[in-house]
Amino acid sequence: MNQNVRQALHGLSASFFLFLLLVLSRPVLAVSSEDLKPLLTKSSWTQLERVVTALTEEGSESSQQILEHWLNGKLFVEKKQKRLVFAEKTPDKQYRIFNPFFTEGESKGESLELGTVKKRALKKVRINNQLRSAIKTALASWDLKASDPETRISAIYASLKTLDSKTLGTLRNMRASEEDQAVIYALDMALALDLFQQGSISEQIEALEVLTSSDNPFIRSVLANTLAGTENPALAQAITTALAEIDQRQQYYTVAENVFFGLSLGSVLLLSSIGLAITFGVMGVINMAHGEMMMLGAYTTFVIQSVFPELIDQSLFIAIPLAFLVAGAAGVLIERLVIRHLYGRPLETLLATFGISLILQQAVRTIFSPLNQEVATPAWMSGSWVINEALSLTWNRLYIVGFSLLVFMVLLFVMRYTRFGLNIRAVTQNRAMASSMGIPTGRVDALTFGLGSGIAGVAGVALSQLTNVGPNLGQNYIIDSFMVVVFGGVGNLWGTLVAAMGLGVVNKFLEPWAGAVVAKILVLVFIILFIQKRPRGLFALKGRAVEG
Amino acid sequence: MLEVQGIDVFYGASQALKSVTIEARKGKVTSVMGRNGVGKTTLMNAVAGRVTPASGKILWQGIDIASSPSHSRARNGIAYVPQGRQIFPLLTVQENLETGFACLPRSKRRIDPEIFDLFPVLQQMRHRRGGDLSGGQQQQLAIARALVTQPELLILDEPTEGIQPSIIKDIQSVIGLLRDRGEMAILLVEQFFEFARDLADTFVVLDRGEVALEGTGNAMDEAAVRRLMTV
Amino acid sequence: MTKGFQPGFLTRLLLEDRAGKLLLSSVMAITAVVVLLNTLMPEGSPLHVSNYTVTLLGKYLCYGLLALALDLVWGYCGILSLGHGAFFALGGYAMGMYLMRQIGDRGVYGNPELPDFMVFLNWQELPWYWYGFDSFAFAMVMVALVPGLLAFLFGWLAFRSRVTGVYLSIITQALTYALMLLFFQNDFGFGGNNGLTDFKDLLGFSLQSDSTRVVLLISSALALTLGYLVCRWLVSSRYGRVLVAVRDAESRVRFMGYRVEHYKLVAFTLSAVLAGIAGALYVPQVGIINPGEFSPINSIELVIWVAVGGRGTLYGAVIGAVVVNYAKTWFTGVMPDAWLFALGALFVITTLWLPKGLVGLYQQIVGFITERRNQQNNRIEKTELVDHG
Amino acid sequence: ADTIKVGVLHSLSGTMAISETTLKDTVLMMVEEQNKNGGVLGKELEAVVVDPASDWPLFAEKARELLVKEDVDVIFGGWTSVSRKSVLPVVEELNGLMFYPVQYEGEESSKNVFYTGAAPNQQAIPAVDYLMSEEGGAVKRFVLAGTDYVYPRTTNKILESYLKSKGVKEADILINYTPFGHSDWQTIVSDIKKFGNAGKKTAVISTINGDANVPFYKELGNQGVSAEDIPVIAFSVGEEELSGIDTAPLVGHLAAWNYFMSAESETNDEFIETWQSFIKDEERVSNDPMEATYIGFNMWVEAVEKAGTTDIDAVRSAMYGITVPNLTGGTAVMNTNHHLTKPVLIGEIQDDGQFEIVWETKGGVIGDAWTDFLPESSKIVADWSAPVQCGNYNLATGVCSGQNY
Amino acid sequence: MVDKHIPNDTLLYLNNVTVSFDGFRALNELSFMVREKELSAIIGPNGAGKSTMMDVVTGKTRPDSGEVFFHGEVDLTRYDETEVANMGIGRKFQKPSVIESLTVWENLELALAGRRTPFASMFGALSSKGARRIDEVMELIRLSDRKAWLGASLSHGQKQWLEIGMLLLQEPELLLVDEPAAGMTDEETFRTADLLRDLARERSVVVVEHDMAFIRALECPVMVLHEGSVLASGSLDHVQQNQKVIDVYLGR
Ligand SMILES: Nc1ncnc2c1ncn2[C@@H]1O[C@H](COP(=O)(O)OP(=O)(O)OP(=O)(O)O)[C@@H](O)[C@H]1O
Ligand SMILES: Nc1ncnc2c1ncn2[C@@H]1O[C@H](COP(=O)(O)OP(=O)(O)OP(=O)(O)O)[C@@H](O)[C@H]1O
Ligand SMILES: CC(C)C[C@H](N)C(=O)O
Ligand SMILES: [Mg+2]
Ligand SMILES: [Mg+2]
Repeated sequence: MNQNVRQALHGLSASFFLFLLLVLSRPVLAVSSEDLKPLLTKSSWTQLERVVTALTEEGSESSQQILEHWLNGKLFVEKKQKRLVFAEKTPDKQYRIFNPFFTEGESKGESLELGTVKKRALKKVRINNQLRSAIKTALASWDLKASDPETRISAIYASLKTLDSKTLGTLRNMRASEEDQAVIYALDMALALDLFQQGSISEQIEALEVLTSSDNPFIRSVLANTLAGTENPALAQAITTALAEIDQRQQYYTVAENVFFGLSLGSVLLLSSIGLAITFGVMGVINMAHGEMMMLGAYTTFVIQSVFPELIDQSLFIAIPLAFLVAGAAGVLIERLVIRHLYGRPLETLLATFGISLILQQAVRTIFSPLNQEVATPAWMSGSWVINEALSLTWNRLYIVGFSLLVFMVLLFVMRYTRFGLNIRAVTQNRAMASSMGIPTGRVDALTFGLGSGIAGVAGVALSQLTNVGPNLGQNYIIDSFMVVVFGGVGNLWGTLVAAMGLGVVNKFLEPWAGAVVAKILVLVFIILFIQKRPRGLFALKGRAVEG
Repeated sequence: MLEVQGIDVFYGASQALKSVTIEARKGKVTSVMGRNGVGKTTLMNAVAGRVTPASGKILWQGIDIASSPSHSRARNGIAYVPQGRQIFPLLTVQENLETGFACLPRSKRRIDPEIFDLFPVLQQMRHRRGGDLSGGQQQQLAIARALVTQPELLILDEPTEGIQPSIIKDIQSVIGLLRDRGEMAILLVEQFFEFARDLADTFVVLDRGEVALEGTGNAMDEAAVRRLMTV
Repeated sequence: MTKGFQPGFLTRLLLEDRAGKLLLSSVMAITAVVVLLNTLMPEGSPLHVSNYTVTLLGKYLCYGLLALALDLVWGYCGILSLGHGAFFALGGYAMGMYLMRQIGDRGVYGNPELPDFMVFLNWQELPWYWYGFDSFAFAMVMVALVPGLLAFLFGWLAFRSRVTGVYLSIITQALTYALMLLFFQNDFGFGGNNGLTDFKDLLGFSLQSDSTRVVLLISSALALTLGYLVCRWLVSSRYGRVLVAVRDAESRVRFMGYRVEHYKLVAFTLSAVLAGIAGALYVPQVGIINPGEFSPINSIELVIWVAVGGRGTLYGAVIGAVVVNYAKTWFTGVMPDAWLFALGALFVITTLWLPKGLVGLYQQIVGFITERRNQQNNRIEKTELVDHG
Repeated sequence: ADTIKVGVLHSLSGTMAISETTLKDTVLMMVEEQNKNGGVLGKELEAVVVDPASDWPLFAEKARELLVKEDVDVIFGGWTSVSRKSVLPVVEELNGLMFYPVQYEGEESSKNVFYTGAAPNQQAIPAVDYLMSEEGGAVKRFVLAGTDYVYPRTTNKILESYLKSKGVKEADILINYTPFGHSDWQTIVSDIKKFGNAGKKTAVISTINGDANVPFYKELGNQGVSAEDIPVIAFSVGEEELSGIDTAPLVGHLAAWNYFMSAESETNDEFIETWQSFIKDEERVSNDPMEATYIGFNMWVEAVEKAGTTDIDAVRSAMYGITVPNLTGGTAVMNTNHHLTKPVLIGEIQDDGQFEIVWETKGGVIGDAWTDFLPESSKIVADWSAPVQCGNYNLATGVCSGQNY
Repeated sequence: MVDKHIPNDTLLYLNNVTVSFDGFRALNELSFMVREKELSAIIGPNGAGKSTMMDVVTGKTRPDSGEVFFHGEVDLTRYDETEVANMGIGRKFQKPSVIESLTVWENLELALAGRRTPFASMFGALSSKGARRIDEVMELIRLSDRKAWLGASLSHGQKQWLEIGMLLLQEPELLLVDEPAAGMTDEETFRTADLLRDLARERSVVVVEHDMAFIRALECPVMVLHEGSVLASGSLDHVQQNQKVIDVYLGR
């Protein structure tokens, strides 16, 4: 399926323009209205499938559009007039409808839009997965002509499953004129696959040489199936070698993928614990409300998206600073009202912040309802970066890995090289003395707690892209966060980084082998045993400075 | 410069200072003496802003600062070398010194090389963590750190405790030097009698939270003071 | 001071512990009143105490014993265990296993060999670790042994490696978390998420009968009393003073020649055993044990009970457990939508205004009176914390 | 008493509040509506709400509180099976009456509980039938992914044996369990992709619970697992769960329920309207457990009217055979095994967070307390009418085991 | 025996002990010995390694190389603090460390020599002899009237005394005393010196101090430590003449 077109159609305004373009340039449709009739009535899936076939065979761009709209849930029947329309949702929950056909001689242009109607007036043309898959296959034949090479490539791969003579003809023609190397490669694969499926033994073996370099899972499955069915030892031998080579590559990809999964899990751990590394690690507040600060950040994202529904793509850039401010302000408030009275009594901060966390959770339940809220993923963060047919990395995770490192660096810089950082460290080590050195301890405390909370808020923005935005968000991360900070060595930012990434990777390498549950248990046992070896965490501060 | 007028300090129900009055002048050393537990540290803490007197005034350059927080006193030129050093253990020596910058305007934020002349060992250990230094080294760091703030009043609480003799002498001469420059007033708490006597322009002996004896340095009656300092 | 075991040491113990005396007598008195009013008063009489109250009280007392166990290690030895719920749950599971075995062939599938949850998941035979739980005596040994042994092993490792402070806290948390995941697993053979339920009887007495319930309540009260006395005796012996010393200055105690890790280990193990006993008494009264009891949040809440009551006093822990749980019961009933606000506020307020917990308030009042009475008493408490450095 | 008390035992805080709060509101709405229609037996209904806080033992305590202290005549409550298991001994001991509105693993039929959610044969089995059918994609390979606890384990055991009876090979079944609240699905989704790439049509049957679903579906979307390639059919994902996700990338994935909000019937439209105005939110969705609550409540009202009293035993006998309209246009029947007869629907996720109903059973399916697909359970039936009068009657031995009264 | 030059009455023998922290050598091939029932003093600049030396002897710090022999045969570097303490080595810290939330009496009780296992302290009763010992010591350190005071409420000097009292009750064979006179008034300082001299009649005592008057009052041999090794030793008068000692330590 044409990934790009589909994605573009998701954005409201963008899709509208594209839509107009398509509509305006569309030729007359040559399918009989009898063929389309099942669309208008309640008809069986088989009948509907026949419509797809008819439209595919007709082959015009107009049919393509009908199929595309059908696939994207934009093909409706207007109940009253019993006619087929394309419909587009407007922001006020009405539908603008368009005429998908136009008769010869009719003037093009505005007349295409048929007006705006209520949802009740329309009935969506039904679709299920069978149809979807049929339509997608059908659309692939159009995509072969697309101007964008990426689209062509995916169309070629999509056509592998149904390599009939017609498609093959198209592919051969394409191969003759194609200039893009990547497309040529894909075409060669398709042709080789055909050769492999249809040819003689020697041709099959010949085709194998080409196919060996492919990472396409379908090709691999064809090879495997043929191997199971063949009686020819030479072919079997050749396939076995080819499969071994493919699987060898697969293994590398799996390792690469696992590393990435690990880092990405690690970056989530890092984000969720780095704020705690400040409030707990540096300030010594056993901050049970840390998770709720993340929750505030996530809800900030939600609020931004609901206030500016048209800015989904930009929403995160607004949400990040805002979440920092919101959670940071909450942190400052908590510090001034409660924590301030508890310095020197670290254990009691546990009690108070636990109380605060209960209050915050319930407050969110009361204000936003106990349900999860929907936070949309911007287009640029959806989908994945396809490195090859077998290896692709999801964009959202990639961005989050980068983002977590960025946050880490900034924080490290602040703590190490700025006066504010120095003041924070001085105050947390000896409050009275810091004051005697002229450092306004109250302000530094409040700002430090605010900084830690603010970072938690920023982490919440990132988490909103991965998981539930609900009142329990914080609870789900708090235990892991403490685990990471302590494992890394309290008060050591590098420790937090290494602990987060390390635990992430270890977990992800254990998971395929032991299963998610046991992997998690093993990681916990590992932490317990590791602490025996290094009782002050991974990057323990040493020396009398600590003991003294 | 500094006038402490009749302050009372309580710890809970017990009174640690009873109507104590002392003063410190620019270019002079005021020595505060007395046995263990008579309230010397408490008095210094009151001046530095760590405890709040229940009554009485603390006039600093004519203004009553009895209720202002310690960081604003520090910014107004009162520097404190507390008993027990109170180094920031995890900051490096350099960073410990830099904490003093909080008192200074941006343009003056540098460490006077003279400080390293006074305490060469600090130069050597500049990048070691304060907490790792030996006791005597920490004491030197504490004094140096106070000097970074370029104070007008320097409070030293038992600066010789745990210090090797040669450095005691150094400290003694540093204090003398600072006094002779005439830029700051110095309040010195000391149990080491000779040290206190040699430096004192004026002296105060506390007993059970009260001023028991006071006078100018050269008029100090050693026998009387020593009596007050034994049990 | 204490001269160890001697006749009459119990009386002396209590004589020196006025608050403890008060606590134990109130526990006894309340239990007695509840029991009497429940059994003697006819139902419908305004004086009748319902079996709801009986089980509720029983549950609180089990929590009290659990809190007591935690206070022994946290309040006196400075070991902040964030995993004590695990020992409680293990004791509970041991009891639950016995109760499951008691069902015999009265389970829904009528299988005399296997508990119901094993039957429908196609287990063929009883796993070895279920052997022996048919016997009450064996089960009771396990109630103490399993948590005790786990605590011993865990403590032996951790204390020997000198894991202290938050590091210790976090690994105890990791312990309970790992156990939770383990018990959630259906394959582990403890009923997974649903845990062990559908208990029928205990030593042949139906768990649904009021008299069994009353007996369980009395047992809980006795267990709490005994547990309290044991802990009190411990902390007022020289052993207890060593514990306090370890809490305040661990390394100093080492230089005095005490094996700090052994001291900690004994306290930790004993505490785990007490927690296990509390769990064992709890299970038949609430009728279910499931992995939720291992959840780290439960253990954190437990710490909070102790803190609310007042750490390092023993009786404070018991009071904290009862008060917080009563508040929870009460709030969830009267303000189901807003009770978390109330509970949260309770925690914040306690910390801000009652730094020594509820009993701190009591101590302040008593202290004030005795101070008046005896001006010479100089046991002043440091109010301000010394700066480190 | 001059009112009839209705206990509401749903978590309003803690992990399950996300799901259960809605059901509390549903009961409150039903009570309000009933009172508008004159109450029951001429008496006003009074809802007594407590919060068991997602804490299982607390469920037992609160149930006892409702029955002993508040003296309620019926309890609507529970979501997770463990909460029901916890309440069970209490309602049995005190002879209370409870309606449990959520799909569950079956293997239970208590005299004091009416199960208005789906039993496995009302969800899982039809779902597999659909997937294996031509229009469901003729699936040959199955991933059974679930949260590691009793409901998924049991359902998967049942499915495994059902699939094998249908000729699916061991190698074509992949079973995967994850912890509660699992949030990092990268590895598993990637494994699913690999499993599904082997050539045979593959589907995922998901018994993943609650909170873990959102990250699971987000990962599915991002890794590009599309419904045409590898459809995922879920038993615990309804409109409410979807309201927390951007469903655009998930269009076409499936769920099996007895009710979808998109069902076209007048009662449904009416119900949704009342609900949205009750909750004061035009966007608020409805879901299957709400329908189960709705059915249970109406059945109880009818049974009380029929019995002319709220006396538990009388109401219970009156319950058997009672029919009330369900929201999808048919009627629900309460059987003597305390489970309902209701239709099973398969829906596909749409980009507006709704389900499009793509398949439904012809007529209702009778809820089966004891599944026929596990050897031990198949011997057991529940029938609370004479002559059996028991929830666990063993056909082989003729014994009724496991009763607590 | 390690070395034939070691006299028979040697109690403690440090042999080439080196300790370094992050590359910094706090002790540099330090060797010296302490005889039985001998009082000796160690002086030396701040940071010379005096406290570190005590850390090594008492098992707190493991040296990078070198051995510490006790009674000629036991290598103390292989034992931990507790074991070293139980062999009969007591230590007073530079920073007074008493148990703050126990009373004076309880502090002393814990220090009283006896079996130290948990069970012994649970069931073992305090003998009347032990109680008498405690009372005696309390008298000696002049804290009899403070018997029930909490450690926390003592003044600096009183804490020093209490700690010395605790060491006495521990009845060690070797007593390491780090800066006992710090924060004491002159009078107290001399009393401390008397006490230490008394103690040395039955055991070995090693004292670290910076107060020359105090050292003089001890009337014992002195060793000067500098940069982790011995710079000079002999009588106080002797080392005071040493030019290097004057340069690095005493000053002019
Ligand atoms: N934080 C405190 N809480 C209660 N009492 C205190 C506190 N700090 C000091 N005291 C008491 O106040 C009195 C004065 O103490 P202070 O520290 O001022 O004595 P000092 O003269 O400096 O003694 P030293 O020479 O030992 O340093 C002492 O009796 C001491 O016990
Ligand atoms: N843990 C450590 N890490 C780094 N350096 C250390 C550590 N412990 C001690 N040092 C360094 O080792 C040297 C010796 O310290 P030590 O405390 O033994 O000196 P000291 O002789 O006792 O001095 P003082 O008389 O001042 O107490 C000092 O320079 C100190 O900075
Ligand atoms: C599927 C779940 C949401 C509910 C189910 N009854 C349970 O076990 O807990
Ligand atoms: Mg002082
Ligand atoms: Mg030293």
